[in-house]
Amino acid sequence: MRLPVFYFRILEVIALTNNILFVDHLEKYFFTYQGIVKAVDGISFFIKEGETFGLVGESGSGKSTVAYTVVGMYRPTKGKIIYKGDKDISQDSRKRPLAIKKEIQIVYQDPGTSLNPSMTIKDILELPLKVHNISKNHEDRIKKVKELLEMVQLPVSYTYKYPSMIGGGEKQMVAIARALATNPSFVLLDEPTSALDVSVQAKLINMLIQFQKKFKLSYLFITHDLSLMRNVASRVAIMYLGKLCEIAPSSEFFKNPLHPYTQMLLSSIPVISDEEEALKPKKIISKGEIPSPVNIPPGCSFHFRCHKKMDICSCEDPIITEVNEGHTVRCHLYTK
Amino acid sequence: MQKKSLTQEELSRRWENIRRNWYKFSRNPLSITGLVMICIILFFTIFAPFVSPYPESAGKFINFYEASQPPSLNHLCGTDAFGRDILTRIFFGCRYSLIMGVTVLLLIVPVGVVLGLIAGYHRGSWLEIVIMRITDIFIAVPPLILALAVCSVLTPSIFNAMLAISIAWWPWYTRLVYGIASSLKEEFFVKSAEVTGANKMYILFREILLNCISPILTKMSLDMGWIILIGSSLSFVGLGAQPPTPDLGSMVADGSKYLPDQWWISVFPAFAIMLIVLSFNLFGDGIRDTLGVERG
Amino acid sequence: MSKSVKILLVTLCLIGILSLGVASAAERPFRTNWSWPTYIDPAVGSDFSSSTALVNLYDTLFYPDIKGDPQPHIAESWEVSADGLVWTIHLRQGIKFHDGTELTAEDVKFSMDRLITIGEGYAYLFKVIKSTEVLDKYTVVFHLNHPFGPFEAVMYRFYILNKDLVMANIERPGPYGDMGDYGKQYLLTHDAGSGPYMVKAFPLEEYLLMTIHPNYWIPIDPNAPDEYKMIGTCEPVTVRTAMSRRELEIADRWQPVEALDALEKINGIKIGEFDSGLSYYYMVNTKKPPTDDIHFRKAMAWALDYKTVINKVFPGSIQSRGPVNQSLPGADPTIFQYQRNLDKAMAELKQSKYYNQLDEYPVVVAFPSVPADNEKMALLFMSNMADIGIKVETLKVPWASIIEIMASEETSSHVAGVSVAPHYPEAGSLLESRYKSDSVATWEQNEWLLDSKFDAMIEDALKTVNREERFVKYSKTQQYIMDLCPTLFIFDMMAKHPYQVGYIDWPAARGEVIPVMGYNLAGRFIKVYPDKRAELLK
Amino acid sequence: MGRTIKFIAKRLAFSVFVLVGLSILIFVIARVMPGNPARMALGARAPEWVVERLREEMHLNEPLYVQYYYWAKGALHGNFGISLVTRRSVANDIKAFFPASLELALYAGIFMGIIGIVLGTISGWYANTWVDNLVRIISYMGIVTPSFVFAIFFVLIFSYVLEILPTIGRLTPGVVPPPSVTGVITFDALITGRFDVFFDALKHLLLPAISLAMGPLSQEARITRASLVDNVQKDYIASERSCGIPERTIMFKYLLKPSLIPTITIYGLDFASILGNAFLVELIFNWPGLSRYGMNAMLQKDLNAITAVVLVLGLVFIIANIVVDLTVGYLDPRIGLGTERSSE
Amino acid sequence: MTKPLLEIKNLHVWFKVFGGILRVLDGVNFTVMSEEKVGLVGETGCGKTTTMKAIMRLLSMPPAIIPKGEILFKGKDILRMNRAELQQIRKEKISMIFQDPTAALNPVFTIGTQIQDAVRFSGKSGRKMKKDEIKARAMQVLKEVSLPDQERVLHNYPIQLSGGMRQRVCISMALVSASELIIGDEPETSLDVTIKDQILRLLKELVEKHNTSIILISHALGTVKNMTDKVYVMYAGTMVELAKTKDLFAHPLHPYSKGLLAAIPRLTGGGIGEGIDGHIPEYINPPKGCRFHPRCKQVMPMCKDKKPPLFKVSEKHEVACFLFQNFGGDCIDK
Repeated sequence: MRLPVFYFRILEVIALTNNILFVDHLEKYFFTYQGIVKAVDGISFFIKEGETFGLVGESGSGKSTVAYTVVGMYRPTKGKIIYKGDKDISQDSRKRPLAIKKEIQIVYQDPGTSLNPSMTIKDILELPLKVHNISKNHEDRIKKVKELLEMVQLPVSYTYKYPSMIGGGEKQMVAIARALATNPSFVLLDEPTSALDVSVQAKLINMLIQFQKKFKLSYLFITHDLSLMRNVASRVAIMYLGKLCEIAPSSEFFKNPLHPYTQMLLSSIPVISDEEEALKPKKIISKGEIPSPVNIPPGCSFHFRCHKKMDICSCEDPIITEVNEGHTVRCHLYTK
Repeated sequence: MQKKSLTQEELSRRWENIRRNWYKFSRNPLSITGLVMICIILFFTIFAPFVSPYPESAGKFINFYEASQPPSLNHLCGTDAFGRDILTRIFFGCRYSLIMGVTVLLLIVPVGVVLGLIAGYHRGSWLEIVIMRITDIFIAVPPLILALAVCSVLTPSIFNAMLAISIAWWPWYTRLVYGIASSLKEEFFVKSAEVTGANKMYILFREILLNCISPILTKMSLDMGWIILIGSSLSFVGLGAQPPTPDLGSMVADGSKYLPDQWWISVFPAFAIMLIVLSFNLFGDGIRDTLGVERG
Repeated sequence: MSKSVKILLVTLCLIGILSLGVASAAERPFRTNWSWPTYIDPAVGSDFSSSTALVNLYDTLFYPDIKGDPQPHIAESWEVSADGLVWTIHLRQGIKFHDGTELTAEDVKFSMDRLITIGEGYAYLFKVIKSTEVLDKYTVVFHLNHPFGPFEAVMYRFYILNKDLVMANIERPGPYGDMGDYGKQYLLTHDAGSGPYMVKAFPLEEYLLMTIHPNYWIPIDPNAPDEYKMIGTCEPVTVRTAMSRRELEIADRWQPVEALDALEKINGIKIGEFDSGLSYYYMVNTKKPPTDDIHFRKAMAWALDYKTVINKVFPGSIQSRGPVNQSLPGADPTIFQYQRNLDKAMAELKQSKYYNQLDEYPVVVAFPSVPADNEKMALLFMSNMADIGIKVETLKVPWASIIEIMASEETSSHVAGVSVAPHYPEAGSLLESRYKSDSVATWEQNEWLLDSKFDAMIEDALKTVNREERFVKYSKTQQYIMDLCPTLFIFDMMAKHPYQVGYIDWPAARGEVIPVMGYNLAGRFIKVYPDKRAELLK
Repeated sequence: MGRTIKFIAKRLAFSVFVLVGLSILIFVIARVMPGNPARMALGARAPEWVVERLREEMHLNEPLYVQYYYWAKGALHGNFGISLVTRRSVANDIKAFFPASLELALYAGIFMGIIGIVLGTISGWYANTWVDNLVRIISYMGIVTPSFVFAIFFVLIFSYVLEILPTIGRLTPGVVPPPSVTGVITFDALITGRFDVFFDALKHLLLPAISLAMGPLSQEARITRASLVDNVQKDYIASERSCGIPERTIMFKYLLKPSLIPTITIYGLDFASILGNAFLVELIFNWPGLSRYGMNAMLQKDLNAITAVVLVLGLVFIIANIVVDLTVGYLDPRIGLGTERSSE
Repeated sequence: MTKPLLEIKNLHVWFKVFGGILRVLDGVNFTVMSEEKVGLVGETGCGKTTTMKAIMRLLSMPPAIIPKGEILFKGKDILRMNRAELQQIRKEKISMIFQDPTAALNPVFTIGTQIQDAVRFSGKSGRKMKKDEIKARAMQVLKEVSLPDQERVLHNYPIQLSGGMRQRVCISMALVSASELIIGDEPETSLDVTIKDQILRLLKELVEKHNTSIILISHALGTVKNMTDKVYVMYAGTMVELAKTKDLFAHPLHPYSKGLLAAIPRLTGGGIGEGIDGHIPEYINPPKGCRFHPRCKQVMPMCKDKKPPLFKVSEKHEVACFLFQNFGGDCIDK
């Protein structure tokens, strides 16, 4: 009974709107020799159908773990993941029904490791087609593979190439094609462009936005790049050490960042124009580093980097509060 | 029709790949030397009955009146204490050595690889524990000692020697594949196949095994040499092939009794062993460099 | 950096100093080599190396002369009762063990009881002894179960232990009840004898080092070795090197022909040859097809090329005549001898029931991997048999496996190539150990003869105390065996020991051969001349 | 430090497991063989009741697992049974033979370490020059030549043709060995101040040790070269160069240390296998070592000795591995002691 | 006019590999004045790092060869220096900070060993420093890069530090042996947003405090904007544009620079530009003429066979594009 207000609010939202995904008090712990790593420590959010939900955080914040848990690579330690309002998918991929696997796809951060280096592009793209019985026979599959390649604007001659023969951006295109091969309705994008140059990133992002419209996709978009997030996400969540600090609609988020961590992040972004400079919160100097997730500081895990630290912060973990419509924040500054 | 042309396209791609690897391989004169040596050895081995000067020397032939003759034009490597032509016996001996190497590899690679794949992919489960702990036990003694222990229990014969070496050697493949598989298991391409819904066989034998092939091939080509070496050590103590089968290790062992005067009896077979092992080593190193497997 | 330089310097220094020689402590060292293992416990040891060591460390009641006849030794005199069942031995007085205590009848009784209780080694020779009785300090009486002709000869294998010393070193508990381990552990590396040499050091598998017993009761020639070392290796390369460096005085007898040729070429080295009493047999399994057929066996006997064997494979040896080595007392010199004759071989083979299916019945010949010449013999056999269409397969195995293979009828091979020596110098020894039913499943009989008629014949012969009568009976049994053709009698082996003729005097090489295993290497009869050795080393 | 102790404890616990497994494996291998070991031990003519007594004593008439139980019970008390060949307790035999093998392995290890690393370093530093090629050819020859071939050649050259080094045993006949303190003659000689004995023993050690070391030595040289060549391209070497650190310091300090890590890993394994693989060399040089003892045991089917020797070799292997891991862990802080593994 | 601190003239660097020669640098010109902060931007693989390694002579030759060009440091050609002179430059004049601090620190030595060696071999040669002197200096530089608990850091291995701390150590090592020029090879890429910000601020402070010049390589244009006075834009081994930082961001001229800037997502939102099609050409067989022409939307026939020189558009703004060969002031507003 930690978050009563928010909880009921969420239930209400579920009842009213069409949510593609609802993550409820998700926890994912890893037990290592150094101790328990609370990679995801009780987060809740929902993603509406057709929207892009952005998840931002530094490395080690647990944002990728959220994605991997949703897609079924990990079994949640606690909490629920509800797909399309009624399907509980809080299992790992082995137990997950094939139909759900078809619906939820993922694009990984590093195209270098997400494509099997010993397989041709054809082999890679064929797998989802085979598994989900999308194409009936060999010729059909080849045809479909070529269609997929055309869809992501890659030459058909790539069919029999190996991933090592093509560029990083192109590999990521293949990864996207693979994700879209099953006609999913929900795609997780785990920092899909962080390994790419800006020129390539632009092209890729535009393509993703285009696909979203065309196939009515919902995205969970994970990145550490706030500028990018501003341009793709309709709602943004900030994650720090396994917990969500702030969730807000995109425009609100960048205009009126509430959480000190959000403010610090925003102020750290290098920008190229004066208009952008004006948006950045002033005079917040970033300090400290994200601590190891094995020894999370007591109280608010952000307190010792926080420029607005209060006494209460070091002993008590704040609860999530809704400050404005759809804008929630987890900070003692905003709890009454 | 369309399918056929596609396969051709695929084939040409594969062919291109092979050619590229060949190009890389052929850049290194040592690897080429190894390959050429292997080819020569293979030639003499396969055609031993036709190219060897006295093919009967490989069998139950004896002629004590021509025993222990030094190298001459008649007998390029001399004759042994039985009056048999040593060169002939070396050709046939290489044949048995190669058969031994190939057979042992055929026996152990599938077993070792499959066990390694299973253990690696199930890292953290009881399957891994069972397989890898058994492997650890087998690995805790030097292979030669284990092979010797097993061999000493059995009647000496070339087949039993192979069996003994296999028992001592399979865990190294399990360990190799396990190492790769258990790290590949965490790779995103495996994860993505899992998430997509591919079944276990596909993941083990396509996604993971494909990536193990280079190191396995490399290890196999290097191991050929080692297996032959161990086999010859077993023969050296009399646990190898039965006479009159020509066997390089026992030829060295028997010949060493006639040193230093009849040096040719043991020196030439010793060189033959060195040559075979050397050629497989050179070839294996070439493959390793070509396929880009880590050294170690 | 500096550390590695230091290490390098030290290594260089070491290599420099390496050329410094180290002088030997002994003046007249004598070294010979044998195959491991060597047991110096009289109740355990029975093979070549053990016998050699035991002869040097211990004294026996009788000592064989060069004909093998018994001479008094510890026994000053002896009598046998008319029924042949009681032997009374009078001991020589004043004989001292190595620790100074006197040898008495108690020690003799103790040694015999110990040997029989433990039951290993040569104990089987003494089955005949019912009890031992101490009459007085210097008189001992043996009571026998039945009359036993070769009693004195058997006694060459009875070594007298120092009872007090053994009893002082018993480890309890052990398998022998009150007697604990009967001193077995102690006697593994120590001696308790009165012989001319005593154990100084015995690092196992390395060497047995003995020094001369300064107060031996028989005066020893001043040129006899003062140190006697038995080195445990037979590797030809090693032997060869050691011989040429004069670090080995007498080498073992298992060196291959080629090695002997090479050694003979070295200045000061000669091959000492004498009949060893050992015969080399191809023991044919008479119960296993196809060798269960007597015609088949005879065909093999006709087909074998004996001439090549004695000329090329084991040059210098003599073709065997019958089952008993011709040098042994009691051997029948008139017995039939096979020669290679392919016509006769074919004739016999045609009578065999396996004639039409020779390919289905390959003959497996098992032989020990050491000595190397065994393999030549096997290949010659293979090639000879091929001449009459018999297929032969070889089974070259370590000695231990030979024993194992021969241990049961199922595992034993068709032919086993083994050489056997008599346990005491008389034909009866070989006949008994080779063919009597109770020796099947041992490495001395692969024939699986199990012939009760033969058993009765040899038992009767052995019980005959009169020597001439006994020998007549021996002849009959030899003839009987010959008719069964259970064995290919190949050759009587010449022992060929390379030795340093340049600086040692070895009676056996001069022809003074004692036909009992081990006695020819008794150190006290050998003379070593260090001056001549030094000269050869120059 | 606590971490190291924990690591060692964990590894030791694991090695106990491996040793138990190994003992079962070898026990089964040794006992499934046909034949009657008691009979073989006692010779041809021992009466049946003597054989039966020995079988009884060795529990050979019991089922296999009962035999193992007796064996394991004894082994826990350091009693590995009686050797059928030497008739002594196997534990005593091993005590007698092990130091000789250890001595051989130690000196072989010294040669292997020094020469291997020096050759490898030279070769790596002068990569792709004629020096490098020469070293590589030498190391190839070293790797492909079986140790027994080396041994035979060495005996021929040094002791037969040149007559400068002895071939048999650990000491020249007649030299009185020093009192046994460690069992390793060279050490004993030094402890007791017998330098003549020390040098004599060293002379005897030289050939067998080098024959044994040749193969592993070449391996070390190759590994060292490879990792040197690999590491010289690393960013940190560039970074150290850009800081103006002189080439010599980079070579002998910053480059050598990380490059030696794979060498040391291989070194440990090679050292352990030297002990086991030495039997051919021990045979040729008549070296009274453990592995020759082991081989004889195997050829003569000496059950208890086989089991014990294999276990001792396994133990050495395990200890060598632990030492290697500790050394590498000490040299390379990246390699945490104890496997890092996460589970869900 | 003051003499430039570092001047690269027409530098060519090739790499010999299987199957041909990679012509990576194709006539690079580059100038750094004393106390100047210069940025160098371009996509991955455009030759930025190669240029910088050439300055430090860190390229391993072979496979690299430098067929043409010179690198003048205070008028002296680094490429023709002997070992001692080069060592002198590395010891006290120029130093480099690498992209990945994890790879740039020797993993098997403590931070202390590495910094103290850098200190020992820096500064005026000939005078040997005492041990405590060295340590004091090491502590001082660590303090300068705001590392807390310097004593402990000295005893730590790189693995025991976080990424940010490691990069601070690298910076401190560079500080020790660079009094005149620091080359930062994307020192911030591998770090998180907040740490990135901290490191860059630190670098800027230090450079200003010590009056050192800095060359900052980056593919993140935002970084360069905040840190530098002057920017070079590099494409496939050639300099395509050079300008005052402000000018470049306000009025990029080269189609490549324009495309690059347009592709950057803005915090203000409103979508992302199109990006640039294609990728950096293969160096074995680079396009003739302007190396950018296959990707250029404003390509003209002449671009395909003639290499454009740098055209001066204004005092401090030069661009290598034929669009500007007949320069007119109006181009800037275009």
